[in-house]
Amino acid sequence: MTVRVQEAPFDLGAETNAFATGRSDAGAVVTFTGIVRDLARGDLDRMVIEHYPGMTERALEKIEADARARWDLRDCLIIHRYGAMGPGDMIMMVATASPHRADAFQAAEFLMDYLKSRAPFWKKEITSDGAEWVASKAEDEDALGRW
Amino acid sequence: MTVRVQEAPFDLGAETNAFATGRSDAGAVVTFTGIVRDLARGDLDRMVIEHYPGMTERALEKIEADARARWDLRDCLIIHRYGAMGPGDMIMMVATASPHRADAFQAAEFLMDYLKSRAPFWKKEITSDGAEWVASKAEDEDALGRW
Amino acid sequence: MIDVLYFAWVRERIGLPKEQVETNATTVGELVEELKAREERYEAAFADLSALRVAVDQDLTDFDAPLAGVREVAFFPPMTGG
Amino acid sequence: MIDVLYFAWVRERIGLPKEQVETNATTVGELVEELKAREERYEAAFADLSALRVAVDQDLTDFDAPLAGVREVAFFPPMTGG
Repeated sequence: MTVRVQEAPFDLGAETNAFATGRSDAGAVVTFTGIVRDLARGDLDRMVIEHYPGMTERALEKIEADARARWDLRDCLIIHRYGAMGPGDMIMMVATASPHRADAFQAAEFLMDYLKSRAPFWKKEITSDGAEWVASKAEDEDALGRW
Repeated sequence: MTVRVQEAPFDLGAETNAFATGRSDAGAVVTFTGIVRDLARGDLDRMVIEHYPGMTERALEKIEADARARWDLRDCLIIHRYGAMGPGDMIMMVATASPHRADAFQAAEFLMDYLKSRAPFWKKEITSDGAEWVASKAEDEDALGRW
Repeated sequence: MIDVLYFAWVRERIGLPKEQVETNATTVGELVEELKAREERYEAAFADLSALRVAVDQDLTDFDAPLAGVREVAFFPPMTGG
Repeated sequence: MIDVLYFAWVRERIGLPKEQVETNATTVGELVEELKAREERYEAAFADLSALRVAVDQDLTDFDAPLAGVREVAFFPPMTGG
């Protein structure tokens, strides 16, 4: 059960292998990875993520504890970066391990839904035209309704 | 869009990195990995997976094409092993990449549900007591009903 | 001549993975009846068709499927991959 | 004395990330009214409370939350992580 908030890049493959290797207590491992997308018009220079040190870790740990209370999880990992990133860079990942594939999938979706709307991160997109804070989506808030 | 059926182990981390790296066309990558679980009584010696060469690739390619028709996927990967494996070994993985996280999650679950019940693989568990073919679960067949 | 394939416990019960069968059966169900009439081990393997699945030319189908023009029929238990 | 923190465009609009505020406000809402009365930039940042979120001692809450015993209040737009 690990939560990491960091400026440095992480190695998705190494993290996934470390999480899943030799895990004979849990037949199902699910990962989600968020990647900086280029904008539709193709001119994203970089993305900057701001966060609220202290509250971020606290919020992620609460979300992770909620997921563990709801599903049969043998392990859980959340990594989220802050600072400047370019298109194609990995922003964050979650991983879940469970004896049941439905639990591993649902817990990973739950982690993502709550992380999106309840963990204090804010994205700013910087293009040649200037900088703009990304607006939250009603669908992200709505996604919480299903849990 | 890749389907691989192989006896050799695969490197989950390397496959995941190769799939996700630099993917600025799709902000969401989901992976599922199936791992050989030890039995409740802890005496699994090895698992042997039999398959139907020819039909296996055909079935997986159809499942993958169905997923691509239903969701906005930028890429899709299925790797499934056959032959002998021990507890903790990785059996298979799927990966999906989409601009939308809900699509990436749903497509990965769809691939798994269909792979479980429609791709010609059969598992045999070998313990000190002998060998037994794993019985299919009604819940796996039922899982198809939601799609 | 049709190639008939067996997998998993069906293969073990019948004792071979594949054989060529000369048949006049027009459906998979008729082919099963012919095989059952051959020997005890076929009778045992095909005793409960609800526990079996069938593929014709590598596509899943059911026991009503016609055999005209078919090259390959496979019998096996429900799949357990993933 | 309460530490008041601002993030994202709230921070940019007010022009600082953090300040200490001497206040007699008993709720977050009253604190917001005090801040708005100070200067135009606060008025601008807090113009539409439905576009803002608030955390008290690092837990998300709402504008009715009491301030008794509170050390830290943070204002920010809806989160956009992930």
